[in-house]
Order: sequence, then C-alpha cells, then structure tokens
Amino acid sequence: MTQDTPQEAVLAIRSLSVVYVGRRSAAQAVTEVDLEVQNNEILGLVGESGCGKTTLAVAMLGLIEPPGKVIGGAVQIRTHDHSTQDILKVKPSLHRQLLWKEIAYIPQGSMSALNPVKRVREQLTDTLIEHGLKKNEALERARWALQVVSLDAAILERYPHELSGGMVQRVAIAGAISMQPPVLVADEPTTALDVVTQRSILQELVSIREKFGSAILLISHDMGVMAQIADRIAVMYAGRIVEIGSIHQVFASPLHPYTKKLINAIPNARGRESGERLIGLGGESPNIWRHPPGCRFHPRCEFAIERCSQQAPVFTSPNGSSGQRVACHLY
Amino acid sequence: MRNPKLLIGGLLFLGLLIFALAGPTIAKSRTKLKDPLQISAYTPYQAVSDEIPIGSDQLGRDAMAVFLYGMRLSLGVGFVAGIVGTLLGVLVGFVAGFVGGNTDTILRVLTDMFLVVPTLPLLMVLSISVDKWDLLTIGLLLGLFSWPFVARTVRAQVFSLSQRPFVDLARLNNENSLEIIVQELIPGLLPYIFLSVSGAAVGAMLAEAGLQILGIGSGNLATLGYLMAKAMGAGALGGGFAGQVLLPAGYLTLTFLCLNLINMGLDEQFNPRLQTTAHGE
Amino acid sequence: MKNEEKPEEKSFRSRLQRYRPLARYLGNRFGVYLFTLWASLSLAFILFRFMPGNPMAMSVTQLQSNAGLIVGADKAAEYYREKMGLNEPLHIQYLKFLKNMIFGPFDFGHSFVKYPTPVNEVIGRYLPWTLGLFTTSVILAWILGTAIGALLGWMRRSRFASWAIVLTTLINITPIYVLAVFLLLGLSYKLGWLPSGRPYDAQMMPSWKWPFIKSVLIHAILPVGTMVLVWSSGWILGMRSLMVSVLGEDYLAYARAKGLSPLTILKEYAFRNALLPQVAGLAIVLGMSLNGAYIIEIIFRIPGLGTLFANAAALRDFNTMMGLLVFSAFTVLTGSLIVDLAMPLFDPRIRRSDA
Amino acid sequence: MADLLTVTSLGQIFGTMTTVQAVDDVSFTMPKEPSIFNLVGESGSGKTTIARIILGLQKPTAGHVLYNNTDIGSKDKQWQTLFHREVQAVFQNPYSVYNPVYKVDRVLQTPIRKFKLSRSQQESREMIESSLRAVDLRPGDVLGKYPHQLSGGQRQRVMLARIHLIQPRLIIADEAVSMVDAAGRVTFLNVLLDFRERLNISTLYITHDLSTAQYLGGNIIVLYKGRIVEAGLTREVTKNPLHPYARLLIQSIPAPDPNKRWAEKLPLNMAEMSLVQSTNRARCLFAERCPNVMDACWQTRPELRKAPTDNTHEVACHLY
Repeated sequence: MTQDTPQEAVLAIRSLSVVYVGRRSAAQAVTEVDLEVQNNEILGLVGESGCGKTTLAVAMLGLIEPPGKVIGGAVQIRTHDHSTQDILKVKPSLHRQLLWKEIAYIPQGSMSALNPVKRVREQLTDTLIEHGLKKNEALERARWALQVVSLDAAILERYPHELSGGMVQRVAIAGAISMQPPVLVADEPTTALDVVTQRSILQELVSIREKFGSAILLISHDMGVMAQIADRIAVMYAGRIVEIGSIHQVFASPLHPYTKKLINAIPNARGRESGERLIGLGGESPNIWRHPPGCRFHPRCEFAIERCSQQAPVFTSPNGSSGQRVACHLY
Repeated sequence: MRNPKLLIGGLLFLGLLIFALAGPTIAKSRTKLKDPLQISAYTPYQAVSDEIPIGSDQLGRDAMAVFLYGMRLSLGVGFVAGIVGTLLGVLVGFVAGFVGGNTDTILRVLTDMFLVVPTLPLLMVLSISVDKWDLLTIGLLLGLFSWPFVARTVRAQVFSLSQRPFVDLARLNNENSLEIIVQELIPGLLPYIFLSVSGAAVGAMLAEAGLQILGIGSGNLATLGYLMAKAMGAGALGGGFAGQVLLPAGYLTLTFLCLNLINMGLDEQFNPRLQTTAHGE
Repeated sequence: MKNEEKPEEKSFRSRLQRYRPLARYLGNRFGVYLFTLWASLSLAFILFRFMPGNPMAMSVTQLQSNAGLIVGADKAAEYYREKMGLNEPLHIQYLKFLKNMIFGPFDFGHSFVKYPTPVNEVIGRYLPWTLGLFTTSVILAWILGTAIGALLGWMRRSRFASWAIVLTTLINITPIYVLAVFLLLGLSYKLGWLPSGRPYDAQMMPSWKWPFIKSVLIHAILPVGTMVLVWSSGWILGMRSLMVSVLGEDYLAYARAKGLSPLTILKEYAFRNALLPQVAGLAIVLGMSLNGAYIIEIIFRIPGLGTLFANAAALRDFNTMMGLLVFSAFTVLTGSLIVDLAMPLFDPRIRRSDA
Repeated sequence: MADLLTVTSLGQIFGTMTTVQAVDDVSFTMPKEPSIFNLVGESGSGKTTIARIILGLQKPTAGHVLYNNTDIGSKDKQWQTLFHREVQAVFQNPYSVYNPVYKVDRVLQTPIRKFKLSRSQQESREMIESSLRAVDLRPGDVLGKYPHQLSGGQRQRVMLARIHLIQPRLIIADEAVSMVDAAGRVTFLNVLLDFRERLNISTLYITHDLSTAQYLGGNIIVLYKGRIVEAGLTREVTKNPLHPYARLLIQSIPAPDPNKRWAEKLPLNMAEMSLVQSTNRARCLFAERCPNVMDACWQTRPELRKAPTDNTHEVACHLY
C-alpha cells in the first residue's frame, strides 16, 4: 500500500519546534520536525516515551498550552473544500471548526478521556452541534458513527464508567470519524488495552481508512503495532525525526542506528530458540532539558564518529530509493 | 527551606511568638505599678491616654497590659488544643487507615458525625459546667473538638500511603507493622501532622475567642478573645477605645496568617504532586 | 446465544439491578443520618444528666428562686423534681426523653427562665432571625464562592486571578468576628453608611409591612455581608483548586481537541465535574457555619438562636440549652442529609453502575 | 516431593455485597531446579492477585501455597525470615515502589540490614556497587539520589540490583516491564535470564505481554477470568495453542514484521465483552467469545487435563 506517485499531502508539518519554558532554561521537546501525511495513508510515528511524540501530536492540533510554546513552523491541512489552512495561524473560531471537522484526535483508550458525568450521547452531539449540525441531525450522525465502529446505539445512553476499555475507544473513534475528517491523529490508541482488544481496535482503524480514505497519523511506542498497520513509519528520537520510510523498507533495511536497535530489541521467540540474546539499548534515555550537541543519539551510538558530537545531521536518501530518508552522518 | 512562603511564615511566626513570650516583661517595664494587671488602677473603660494607649478594661486594668499578657494565654490555649487534637486525631486516623475493615467503617462514621454536628453549642454547654476556667482545661476541652479534621486527613493519607507498593516492598524486607509505620508511613505524614497541629491550634484559638464573645469565659483567663469580647460588649467601637478590639484581633489574624503560610509552604515542599521530576515532559 | 441468561436482557429485574448502587447509597446515607441523630440526642441527654455541677439539681434551685419561695421550699423542690421526672430511674428517664423527642416531637418541657413557657415556643420566637440570616448567607456564600472560584480557576494563568487568590486567602484566614468588627467599625461607625447594633429601627414594631421589612433588610446587610464574605472565600479557594485539577484531566484535553468552544468546555466539562466535591463539601461545612452565625448574632445584636443560647447559658436555663443543642444538631444534620441525597443528581457514578 | 513452590486450589473472592471471583481454583507447581514460569493473562485475569498471595501480602479465601513443603502462612518467625530471604519480587510500577522521602540507597541498604548480608560498612558498600554493576548501572549515577531524579528504566534496574543483592531462590516479577520502554525491556529480561543461568534463581514472570513471555521461554500458564485455561512449555503452547482463548491471544500479538500481518478481521464478539457480566460460573467463562462454542460449554465447567497431543501440555476445554 505504498504510494509511488507523489501526491499533495493532506497534512504537512513544516519545521515545527516546541519548547517547554522552565524557570531557568527551556526544554526542546520537538525540534524542526517535518512530516507529510498523504490521503488514504497510515503514517506511524514511533519513539520511546519522552521523545516528544505526544507533544508533537498536541502541537499539530494547535493545542500547546503554557509552559509549552511553539517557537516556529507550520501545520498545513488541506480541507474538505480544497483550501489549505495553517492550524497554528488561523483565528481561534476557525481553529475550533478545523478540529474534528478536518483533523480529529483519537485519545488513549482509557476511561479518563471521556467526561465521567456526561452520557455518550451528550459527548458526541455537543461537538457535532457546535460544528454546525442541528440537534436531530447530530443525533442521527452519532448513531451512524457508532454503527460504523460496530457499536450498538444503546451505548448512547450510557455513561463512560459503564463501558469496557475497548468500547470507550470505539466511542472515541466514532466521534473522530463523525464529520469524516481527512486527517485522524491517534495518540497511543491501544496502550491501555489488552492484546485482543488492541487487535480489534487497530483493525477498526484500517477499515476506517478503507471506507473513508482518511489519512491516519498513528503514534505508538510499539514496533509490532506499526508493523501490523502502518504504511510508512517515522522514527523519533529526543525531539527529532531521525528516519522515515515505508514500513517495508524500514523493517527490511533500517538505516539509523537507533532504528536498528529498536527493531532488534523487540522480544520474540525467534532469537531465544537459537540461544541468542537480543541486545537492549545501552546508556540513558534522553533528557529534553539537556540535549547533547550534534546528533542527539551519539552518546548511545556504537558507530559514533567525531562529527556526530559536533554537527547535527541532515536528511539524506542514501539508497537513492524513493521515500526512505535518514538523518545520520554515516550516510 | 527554599520555599519563600515557609520562610516568611516561619520567621514572622517566630517574631510573634517571641513578642508573646516577652509580653509580661514589656508590660512590667511600661508601668510604675508593681502589678501591671492591678485591678481598679483606672476607672473602668477609661478612654485612651498617653499612659494607657488603648484605654482600660471593665475591671479598670490597663488594657495594654491585659493584651501583653493575653497573647501568651491565647497561644497557649491554641498550643494545648493543637497537641491534644492532633494526638487524638492521628491515633484515630492511623487506626482507621491502617487497620481498615469494620474498625475503619465505625471510626469513619464517628469522625463524620463529629465533623458535621455544630460544636459551638456543645462547647458552650460544656464550658459553663467547667468550674476552673484555666488554660489547660480550656485547651483540653477545645482539643477534644478539633480531632475530627485531623483524623480525616490522617486517615486518607495513611490509607493511600499503606496501599503504595513501597509498603509491600517493606513487607518483603521482613519488616513488621511497627517498622512499617515508623519508617515508611510516619516520615511521609510529618508535614500533615504539623499541618494538623497548626490547624487545630487555629481552630481552638478561634473557638476560644468565639466563646468569649458569646459571653462564656471569665477574667481568670484574660485571653485576647476575652479582651475583645468585653470591649465589644461595652461598645468599644463607638466608645473611643476600639484599640482594645483591633489590637488583639490584629494579633490573632497575623498568627493565623503565619500558620497558614507555613502550611501552604509545607504543602508545596512535600506534596509530590507539585514537584517536578528530572525527566518532566 | 442459546443460554437462558442472555447478556442484553431487558427485563424489569435487570433494570432494577442497575439502580441497586443508588438504593444502597441512599439507604446507607439515611441510616447514618438516623444513627447520628440518635447519638446527638443521647449525648445531649447524658451531658445534662452527668455534667459536673449537676445541672438538673441546679435548675430545680433556679426554679425555686424564680418562684421566690422560701417557705415551703422543700415541697416546691419535690414538686418540680416529680414534674420533671427526676425521681425515676435513669433508664426510664432516658426512654421518656427519647419518647418526648420522637412523639413530641422535640418536646423539651418548659423554659426555666420564662417558666412556664415551653422551650419550643421560646425557640420559635428566636428561630426566624437565625433561619433567615443564616440560611440566606450559607446559600449566597456557596453560590457566589462556587461561581467566582470557577472563574478564577478557569483564568488560572492570569495575573488578576493570582492577586484575587491572595486577597481571598487573606479574607479566608481572618476570623469571622474580626472581619465583622472591621466592617462594623468602618461602614457603620466611621462612615455611617449602614446601620448596626440592632436588627431593625428602634422605633418600629415588628409587622409584615414594607417599612419594617425594608428596615430589617437594610440592617441585615452588614451581618449577611460579613458571613457571605468569609464563607464564600472558603468556597472560592476550594472551587478554584478543584477547577485547576479538573482542567488537567485527560477528558479536558480531549474536549479541547474536539474543537468545543471555551464556554462549553467551561460549563459542561470543567464546571460540572468540579462541582461534585463542592456539593459534598456543603454538607460538612453547615455545622461550622452555624458556629459562625451564633457569633455574628451576638456582635450585631440579632435576636436569633445564638443570642438565646448565650442568654440561656448565662442564666443556666438548661432546658432551653438542651432544646437549642438538639435543635441545632437536627438542623445541621438534616441540611447535610438533603445535600447528600441530592448528590446522585450531579454524579451518575453514584446513581447506577453495571460493575 | 521436591518442589520449590506448590500452589493448590487457590481461590480469592473480593467484595462483600457484590462479589468478584478474582482467582478460581488455580494450582501449579514450580520445581527445585532453576526455571522460568510465565503467568499470562489480560487485566482482570487474577494474575496480580496470585502474585500477592504467593508473596504473603494477601490471604487467599481458598487453597494454600507451599514453599519448600511449608505453608507460607507459617507463624514461625525464623521461617518467615528465610521465606522472605528466598522469595522476592519486582513490582509493576517503578515509581511508587520507592518511598519518596528516602534516597535510592535505602532500597539496597535495608535488605542488607534485615537479612544480615554483610559484616561491615565497607563490605555492604562493595556489595551494593557490584550489584548495581551487575544490572548495567553505574553506582555513581544512582547512589545518593532521590527516586524522582532517576528515569523509570533506572529505577526498575535498581530493583533488580536489590534482587542481585539478596540472591533469593525465586523472583515474582509482576508486570515488571509494562511501564518500561521497549528498548529497556530486553535489558531487563536478559538480567532475569542471567539470574537463572548464573545464580540459579527461578522466576515467576507475570505479564499480559505474550511476546516477552516467549522471549523468556520456560513454562507458561494462561489465565482467563481467574482460571487456568492452558499450561505447558512456552515453546509448545505458543506454537500449538489448544484453548480457543490461548489461540486468540497468540494470534493477536502484533508480529513485528510487516509481511506477517493479521489476515482476517477479528469477529466483534471475540474482541469485547458485553455490557452485562454473567454471574454464573458453572460453565466455560470463555463461551460467549468462543468460535467453537458447544452446548456443553454453557452447562459444565471444563476441567484442566492433559492435552491429547503431548503430556507436558494441559488444557481446560470441552473440545479435548
């Protein structure tokens, strides 16, 4: 499902940087991130916790709040009416309209994402009404959306605490697709769920993509999840994207040493049966308040050369292949 | 002690405490009389003059001297009540939170009961039956009514602390219940225990002054509340000796302010929720 | 599925099942209420029988001296003892007391000072003042405090809000009588804007005519204002910190991501959720508020229950004191019961659950 | 009998008015030889409760646990000390397992003191440092720090250093890596494998993550709603799962290979439980989600018995 013909991106993040302003210094949570998501594509964003992927998700929705601050960049989306809007620049009322209608967010599959004192119906229709639907239209739309994600309409009258984790996540997905937005952003949508429910939710996302041709940005720390449903994958380390490519390319021939380690560190039966040990990542996880100079991965990299500690690498396509790009001095 | 609230509150409170302790000495140095609290040294409710800057009280004493002596008494009532209330409250809260089960249910209903029922009428009934209106008795009496708040916070804290995995880890280290209480739970509770002492003390000082205003109390224990209440009763506000109300009121309010500042500071210092971690994103 | 217990069974019984948590909550709450009420009654009984100084004996003496009896004093004492049932064994006295409480209802006998007026009648005369001022103040303070606290929480990052919080904290820690004195001194004595020191104009006779009502209202501004100021500051601080913690919840971040307007988020997502503990808190604070109201009555010379209690205490009118004690406990307990019973209206998690 | 740990008919019911059966008739044994047992199940399957019971942190409502043929509820003080010395744990949450008021050092010093592991200050200091190095930590990085100054992975490894210090015979690792990053997981699992190979320490590894269990190998026990549904050698069970639930579980592991994607969409009834929970436990609890459900499944509870395929493998299902 890789697209060889270049298309116009529905979502384009351009050189986005976010900092957290502390009392004495600023923490670079996201640094000059460029990402494009195409129509009908699932782009996976993978990285350890603390690498800035959640900050990136919040920033691309234009919802960074103090002490966080966007210090540069743009988030352009192509809307239903084929105009292009920069989420970070539009005025607040338009911004609210763009959210959910053009770019919808799917939170973690936990109870805490839904308001505990409101029925599912209220939580779906209030948003639809504020996006221009009449009351009865909104209710109809909510019913339809629940049906799309295979939920009974009786769920409408339930409170979140009466639902299972998988159902809550389906409700969130139903909400996200109710206005058929071109872009969905799913932030760790299955972390809180058991594997069986995780599978059914991920497959739901795939069928949504098939039904509506939506672009989905899937954020997860789990390489297995990525391998199962992503078309392309972007690897993030310490606030920067270090590698991006189609899922097949990246799994078959990872370029960045960090990506290689991530893939090699996935526990499975294969390595063990032949008596081999997998190798974990040595060193300490990155601290956004004190990034090392040059390539941020160099203190943990076994291939580090002198240049790595002096100069931040830029993106190259070493194989000359379409799509796979890496930010590493080795190439 | 990098917390400014804790520092300012603590220093200011220290100042107030020293002032209160030095009160009698100051009073003696101000007056030519052998006993600065001599009755009928002046006519009752004599207006303000150079000699008596806030007038005289209903017994003809120098009201300033009564104030200078009274600070110590008011703080003393608060201190006794604070200690008594905290001891009781910590005991009840600890047993309820640590033992759990039915003991917890019973103690919780009891605590809630004392928390909800208005205490002032009860205190009034009890205090009129007190023969000897002295610091210890009143402090004890007021302390008996300030434990429910302490018990409630301590119970909640102990309950939440004893559910934490570090208590499980202590059990795996073969520590017994006593060691767990002393080493694992009490250190985390200390700020709350101090919070309770000062909370109960403030409550008791408030209630004592309230009782005086309601006309219950005696000149035996000339606390700030007593001075205020008698002056107010005599029409101090319209009668030109408002200082007899304002000075004690100011001192009490300032004390409460300090204790509150200390409490807020402690909360900020020790509440892990408000702390930032090294890897905070 | 062919088994008998199909999951989505919609029978009456299963629907009833879903409301079991609610029934259990209400039942529990009411049970605790009855128990607390019984405990307060018993406490009052024990207090007045075993208090040091033997209050009942003292009251008999009190009645004797009221009647001005010297000749035949023994007989009079015996008469009163008999009449008050003090000659009977203690457990019979207790049962009779409970009977009087339940079937009287709340029959405390006669006031010693205003003998033979029944205590209930005396209380009835003073009650409207307390009820009027206290209830108004509690409700006003709660509404104002909750609303202002919610706004200050919402604007948590503004400079104005942080100054407002400092000011509120200052008011909150000031004892209610100190504030009352300051307001009295400033607004009444120094500036002469508001009347004080009495519940209504001295020349007037109580009636239901407008001039009198107006006079009462004007005189009520200071005491009510004081109570509202102090009590609302507590609610402001509580509501603000509740709002701040709710604003950090996941469902709030999600509400923003849905593109909801700030007003909807404030009303439907933040305020509604922060309100729950605030409602629950009302039940607890009622008792403390009554304490404050008693003191305010004395300072502003309002003929309410606080004044009656102070007078009764000064004259050792034990029957009246007992009546007042039970009555204030009953009022506050019932008030907090009502608040607690209203909780399920705000919180669906108490209402029902399938867990 | 030469067993290290014997768990017999363990049961745990929670609640008084509405009851939940968290653990239902669970039995298994771990041998004296150093081994790894994986206890696998989704949340609510009772696995954490079993861990707490074995550690003596909770009293079961039915059944008992023998360690070296002695009931772990034994009142003998000396035996209890020995038991705690030999059975240790690593918990799920690397944050709240530390008392925030103390420095990290205390977690390592207390067991030395309580179990009298050293004779001098100097010796205990050396022990602590060598244990930290054994789990790939530099002593200077962690000693003298407060827990909130360390990362989650570091904190979890300090817990392993504690195990290395005590050198017990059995570790109960309850969801020990679920809050650790993917990259840190392997490091952690490798330490467990090292412990078994070099120090002869057995591990009862409790997890919802089958892929980590696969990596550790050894034996596996699959739990569903408090009951054992399948047990056997990890290799055997994951390759050839018999119980429909175990099969579903293994098929749902997201394989980290884009060429091995899930073929068909999961039927909805297999994915989620219905709104109303059944209270009838005299049947197969997986029935409503099972693709192979039969009449018998609704009527009788399947017992755990030897699988027809090979005699190390057990399954509780009416199909066999």
